[in-house]
Amino acid sequence: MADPRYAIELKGISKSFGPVQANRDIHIAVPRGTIHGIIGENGAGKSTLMSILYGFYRADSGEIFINGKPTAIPDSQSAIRAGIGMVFQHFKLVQNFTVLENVVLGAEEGALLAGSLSRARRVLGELSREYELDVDPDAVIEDLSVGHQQRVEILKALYRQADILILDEPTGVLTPAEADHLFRILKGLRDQGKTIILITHKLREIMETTDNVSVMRRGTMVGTVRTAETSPEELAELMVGRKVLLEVEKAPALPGKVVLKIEDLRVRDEHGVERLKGINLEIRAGEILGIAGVAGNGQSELLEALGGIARATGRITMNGVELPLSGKGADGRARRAAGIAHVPEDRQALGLIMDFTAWENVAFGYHDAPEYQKNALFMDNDALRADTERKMATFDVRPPIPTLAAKNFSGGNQQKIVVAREIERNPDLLLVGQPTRGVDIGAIEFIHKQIVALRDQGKAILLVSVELDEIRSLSDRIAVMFDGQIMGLRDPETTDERELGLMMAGMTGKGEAA
Amino acid sequence: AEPAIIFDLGGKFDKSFNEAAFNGAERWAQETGGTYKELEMQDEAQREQALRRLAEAGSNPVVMTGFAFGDVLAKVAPDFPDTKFAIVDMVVEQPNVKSVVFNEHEGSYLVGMMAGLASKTGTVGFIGGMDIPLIRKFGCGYAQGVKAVNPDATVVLNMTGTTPAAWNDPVKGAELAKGQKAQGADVIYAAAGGTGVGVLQAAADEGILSIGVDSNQNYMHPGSVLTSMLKRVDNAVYEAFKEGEALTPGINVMGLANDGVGYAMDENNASLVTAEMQAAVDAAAEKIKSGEIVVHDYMSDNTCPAATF
Amino acid sequence: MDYATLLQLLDTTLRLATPLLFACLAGLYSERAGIFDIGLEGKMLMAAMASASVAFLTGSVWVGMFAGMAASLVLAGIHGVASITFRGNQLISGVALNFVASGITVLIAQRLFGQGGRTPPLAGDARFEAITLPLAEELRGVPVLGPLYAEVISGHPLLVYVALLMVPLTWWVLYRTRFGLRLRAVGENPAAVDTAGISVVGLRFAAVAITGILCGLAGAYMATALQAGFGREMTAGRGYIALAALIFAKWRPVAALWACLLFGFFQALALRPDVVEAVVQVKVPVPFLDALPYVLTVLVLAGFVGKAIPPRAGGEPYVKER
Amino acid sequence: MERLPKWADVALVPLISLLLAAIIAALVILAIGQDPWEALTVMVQGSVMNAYGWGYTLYYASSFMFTGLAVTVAFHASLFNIGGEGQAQLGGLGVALACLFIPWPHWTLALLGAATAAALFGAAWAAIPAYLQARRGSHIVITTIMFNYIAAAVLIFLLVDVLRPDGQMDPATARFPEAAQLPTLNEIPGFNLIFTSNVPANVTLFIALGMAVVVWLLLWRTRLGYAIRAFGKSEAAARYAGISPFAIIMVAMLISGGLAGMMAINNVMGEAERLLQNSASGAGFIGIAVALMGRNHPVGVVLAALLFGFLFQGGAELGLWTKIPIEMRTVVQGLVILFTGALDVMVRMLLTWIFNLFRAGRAVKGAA
Ligand SMILES: Nc1ncnc2c1ncn2[C@@H]1O[C@H](COP(=O)(O)OP(=O)(O)OP(=O)(O)O)[C@@H](O)[C@H]1O
Ligand SMILES: Nc1ncnc2c1ncn2[C@@H]1O[C@H](COP(=O)(O)OP(=O)(O)OP(=O)(O)O)[C@@H](O)[C@H]1O
Ligand SMILES: [Mg+2]
Ligand SMILES: [Mg+2]
Repeated sequence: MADPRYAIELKGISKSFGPVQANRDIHIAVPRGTIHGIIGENGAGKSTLMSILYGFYRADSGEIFINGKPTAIPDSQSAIRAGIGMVFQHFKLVQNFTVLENVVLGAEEGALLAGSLSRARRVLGELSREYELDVDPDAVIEDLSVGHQQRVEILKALYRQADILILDEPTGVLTPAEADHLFRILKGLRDQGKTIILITHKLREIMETTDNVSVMRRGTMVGTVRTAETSPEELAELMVGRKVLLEVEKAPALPGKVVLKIEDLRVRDEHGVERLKGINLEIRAGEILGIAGVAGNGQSELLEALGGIARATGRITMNGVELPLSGKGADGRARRAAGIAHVPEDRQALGLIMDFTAWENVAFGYHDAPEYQKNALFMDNDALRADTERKMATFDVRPPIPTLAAKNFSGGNQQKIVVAREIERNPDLLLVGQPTRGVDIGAIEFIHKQIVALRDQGKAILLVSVELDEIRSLSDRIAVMFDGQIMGLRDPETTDERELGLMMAGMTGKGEAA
Repeated sequence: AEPAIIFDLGGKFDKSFNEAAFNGAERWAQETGGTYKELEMQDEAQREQALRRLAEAGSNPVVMTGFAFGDVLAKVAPDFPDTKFAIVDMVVEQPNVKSVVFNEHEGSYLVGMMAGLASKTGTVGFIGGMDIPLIRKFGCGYAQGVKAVNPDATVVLNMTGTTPAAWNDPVKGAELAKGQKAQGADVIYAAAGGTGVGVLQAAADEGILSIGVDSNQNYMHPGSVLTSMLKRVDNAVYEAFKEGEALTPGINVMGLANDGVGYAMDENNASLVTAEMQAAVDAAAEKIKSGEIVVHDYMSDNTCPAATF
Repeated sequence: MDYATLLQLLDTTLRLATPLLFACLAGLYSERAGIFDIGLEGKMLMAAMASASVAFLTGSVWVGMFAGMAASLVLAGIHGVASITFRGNQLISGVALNFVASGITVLIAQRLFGQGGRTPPLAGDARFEAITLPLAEELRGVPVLGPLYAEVISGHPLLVYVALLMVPLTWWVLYRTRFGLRLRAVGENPAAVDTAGISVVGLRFAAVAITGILCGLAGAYMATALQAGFGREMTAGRGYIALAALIFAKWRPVAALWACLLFGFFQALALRPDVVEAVVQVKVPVPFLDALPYVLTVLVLAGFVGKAIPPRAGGEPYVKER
Repeated sequence: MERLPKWADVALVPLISLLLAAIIAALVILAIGQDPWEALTVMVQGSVMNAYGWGYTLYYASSFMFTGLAVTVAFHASLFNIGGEGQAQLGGLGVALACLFIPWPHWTLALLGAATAAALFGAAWAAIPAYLQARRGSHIVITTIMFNYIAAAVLIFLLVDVLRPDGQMDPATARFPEAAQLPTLNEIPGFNLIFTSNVPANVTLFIALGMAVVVWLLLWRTRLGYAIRAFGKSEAAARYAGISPFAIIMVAMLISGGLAGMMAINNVMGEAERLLQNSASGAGFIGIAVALMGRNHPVGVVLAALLFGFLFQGGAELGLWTKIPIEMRTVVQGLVILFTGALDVMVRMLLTWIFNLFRAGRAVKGAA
């Protein structure tokens, strides 16, 4: 029998997606009336675990206890009935509905709306007062800021009388002020006796808000500690694990002239939210500039703006020539012509056409390159295949079959194809995003070597990675990004993981908030 | 060889033009015990294939209803010199083609008179199918007949459309009829193939009189269909089938004089047509046969003395 | 154009707008739930054939009407299975079912009656008769409004009034009931519905079924009220015009009424080129009048007449993800 | 659950879909009181058992190759072009204008000129929906449907009020001059040994086959084809690669419309030898079925076009020699589209299930 003091107790939860084991024998106990943090690297299995708890996925094995009672949660309806509410990273709101309608949806009483709506209006008023969750019940969601939308999600859960509230990376999309407000709300909820599970990558938030914290790594639960008895440093260590710190053999950098100069670069997303807030950077020939940061702090936008995918404002100068940031000439093709190669963060969505063969993918972005043309009319597919075979040999892509579809290679080998394609172009500037995400140790080493070799040929490299180890071992200079801005530049020789981690969490290296 | 017949768009059960042809073929089949091939057109572009396929398969003679076959027949007939063809409503000058055309203006004149006599409002209507000279010929004869008995009468003329779809658009027929009723018409003559079904229906719904065309349509709404202008397409088909492979090529004009056109009387409209009306119309018919009255044929010069299109 | 002609035109407009309105509201339910349906045409056709056939065989227009709804529901069910259960391409499914309906209606009618794919003409109780509204004759004398009431408003078959009533009813269902709220939500963001613990599949099937029923009424009206029987392809593209009207109305019920009346008015005008000519003083070719609804729809789609934003999840099969 | 092998996906899935469609069609024939076997016999007899039947089967197939290829090219850019019908009719207008108003010295030149006109007119008719999709996001499926209706209206107007010769009653243009008429197969040396009587299949057949090769080369051998396919697979990735979505949507639709338009040289120039109303006779829609059935590959399209040519000619024979109405072929066409295009997931699940049964059976045997 489980302990009724725990709002939630999970015993031996396992879940795999095909070959990927997302959760492996997870045990966790969350005492009632506490805020419980869960941290872990990308892909550690946090969201999967919570989705199991909310009935979105079914665990392959394991048991769930709610308030000490064994509870089956085959679907979201059951989770709601068990008093669980979830605020997803991507909100599940109907954009053109009012707040009231969103709150009522699925929790109506009776076939007619009028009664439900007026009751909801009353209850919402009470909840708002009680938890400082003021939102206009008649506002339409799409007119609300992200922070307010999130409050609606919380209200939705509370309206369903949730006692247990799960928030998956709630602050990824919030401004610091909004995040602070959220944490005040969460503390208020806890003080009213609710139990809260908070998933976040930001150590500062864990330290300031939670009572206990669990750390996940690669599908397993590494441990649970009382927040008061731990430190950001310890958590970072638990989270990252005692991985072999890859020693990349590289000679000291010999930086040359400035290849790329970035001035006041700004990018807005489709909702008009500013994701890059004025970036200024210089990248020199013969150096690797690493961008460290937690995912979602503008690194992707930086790469996309430089790679010609996202529209931006500001000024970028490549080898002394200004490149347009929007309109004509601001596309991937023009950037490649200007000598910029790009290994995108998401190889499957951007870097490769998964249904294309390997050799077709080797031409991706370069299909009009002269050496791939037979004549004015036709592409030289034979040459392409030969070239692919060569690249596959050089980069040890397995299996070395140019006619195999990209989707049939493993993640690591897919990445090698992309890296081979971009590096072999011999670009003046290489943009690399997450070059080794999901790639095995051997391949990591290989890809790192290639990047360093390119640097040693006097090329400029901009490296974006969420892996601190990778940033530290590869970069000649490190810029830390937080909330669309550069927090500062550090020398990898003189900085340490702790300082970088704190900067990534929005604090300056000296431990103060930014 | 087996004879064959091809019905035009609208289909053999259009209650009107094609159905008349169908009845002729059936009559032949019943009288002789013979069998025949039949085909209904669905689509403009199939005409040539239909003709060729029947000729190729050995049908003889091949009879087709509708002017629209004219162009195609002129192209196909020379390819099958041993097959005889007959076409209704169009003249195709080929050595193996018999062309049957009708004096529709004469029959229309008679029913026009009847409409003029039956109308209480002094306004009568005409709803044509596809707007082509052939149908104007109907309308023009009709208007002349109306004016002959009531020179002050108003004739409201509408055409259903400009494409063959106009032969089979009962909705539009019904709406046009309702429109004409609103303009005061209390007798409406439909010369529109399958579209006429809608006209007759609307007239019955609205409590006014209608006049059918081609086949005897009096039975469709007893007490509402004043009469029908008979165009003996059935006779034309029957004759062609009976002649068989010995079909005599050339042009065959069917008018009042040789019973090619006329008007229908039966128990369904007996109560609507008075003896005086019938006497007047019959008298006019005799005069037309004798040449004493000449009904103007719109197609002879594309003008009409009694109506403007 | 005199008043009598105008009344005549409006009378025709109402008659011709009715099937558009049924079909348009039918499409509204489906598309509001996120299932695109270009198969309105096929469902109407199927219902027209079934209702006319059964009405003729039983002599009862009511039995015929229900048969029409049932036939339309069968096609709606197939569309549901293809696009909801098997997450197939909704557009292709709609196109396919239109073809099937176009052919199979003729096959069945031919098999039943042997009259070239038509049903025999319906008469008497096998057909919806026009209803004279109370006081129509008495009020006829009242200037302007009297004739309007007697000529345009009164004197239509029952289904015309049912269609008109469907507009406020649909509005009420959509905006005032739990079902309506969920229906609108599932077309905008099925994930929101799913996480709220409601079955996306169930809701979508319900919407598709309503579409089937309303298309059934549209077809039954065509065959047993507007006309007296079924004929091949008798819906003549009305399903597509209804779709156009739906876009024009931006997927809103009251606007759908106006859009259908507008398109019905165009159809009425196309029937009376003489009136058009009298009004605009030039001979307007009938094909241009026929094409007007389509041209307008393209303009709406292009955003020249206000942007039409379809339900956000429209056309996309729902796949569960976080 | 294991995946299907590629050969099964490419060949077996369409065949099973076809089989399912055929089974349902047979049931329909049974339900209307006719004999499916007899129907099949009549269809086969009349369409592929003699030269005359082939003359028609190939004629229809030529049209369907064009429209099928048109749908294919658009599909590869993930655009669903339902507007083939309207584009083909406009192509017919181009052919008619070229044939009627230019005095061609020889049919070869006339063919070249008419084909160009047909492609241009068809492409122009596709250009507006393409532009609206690319720039304003108007759904191409709806706009192309609307353009089908608008095309029909435009053609009726032109045929009735502008191009119809004086004194002619049916809405059609005059017959094209002798020099603008294409040789049919029975007029081509060599082929006339097989085709002894006048058949509608004409030199356009070779152009259609040629276009299949051209489309194959375009899609799999040229930079443009590469860009079209990449865009069709992933718009986001195409942006990364610097492929302009606007350019691809426009170009793919122009090619698609051009191909649909070129169909007119078969039916308008090669067969009718004048422009009729509704000249495309639904071939634009059949192109959808052909492309789906042919798995959007030119080789598949050619085979599927032959199949549909057979269905079309066989269906016409049904109307002639049996009591099964000619509408049967519309039903079959709808069923094929339904099973290959909308229920493909079901067919695939079915096949996968069967395959797994097989595998399990083998595993059990292996263990024993
Ligand atoms: N639906 C799915 N199908 C296949 N694999 C999945 C699916 N969902 C998650 N995974 C895999 O399961 C693993 C755990 O993913 P999960 O999203 O739970 O990680 P996470 O800890 O939430 O990561 P992040 O911090 O990036 O959100 C990953 O390897 C992921 O690729
Ligand atoms: N979508 C797919 N379709 C077909 N085969 C696949 C697919 N994904 C993976 N495979 C096959 O399964 C194998 C294992 O893939 P997986 O991505 O799990 O490899 P991995 O062990 O993670 O390798 P790596 O470390 O290189 O990423 C691959 O080598 C590939 O052949
Ligand atoms: Mg996650
Ligand atoms: Mg992997």
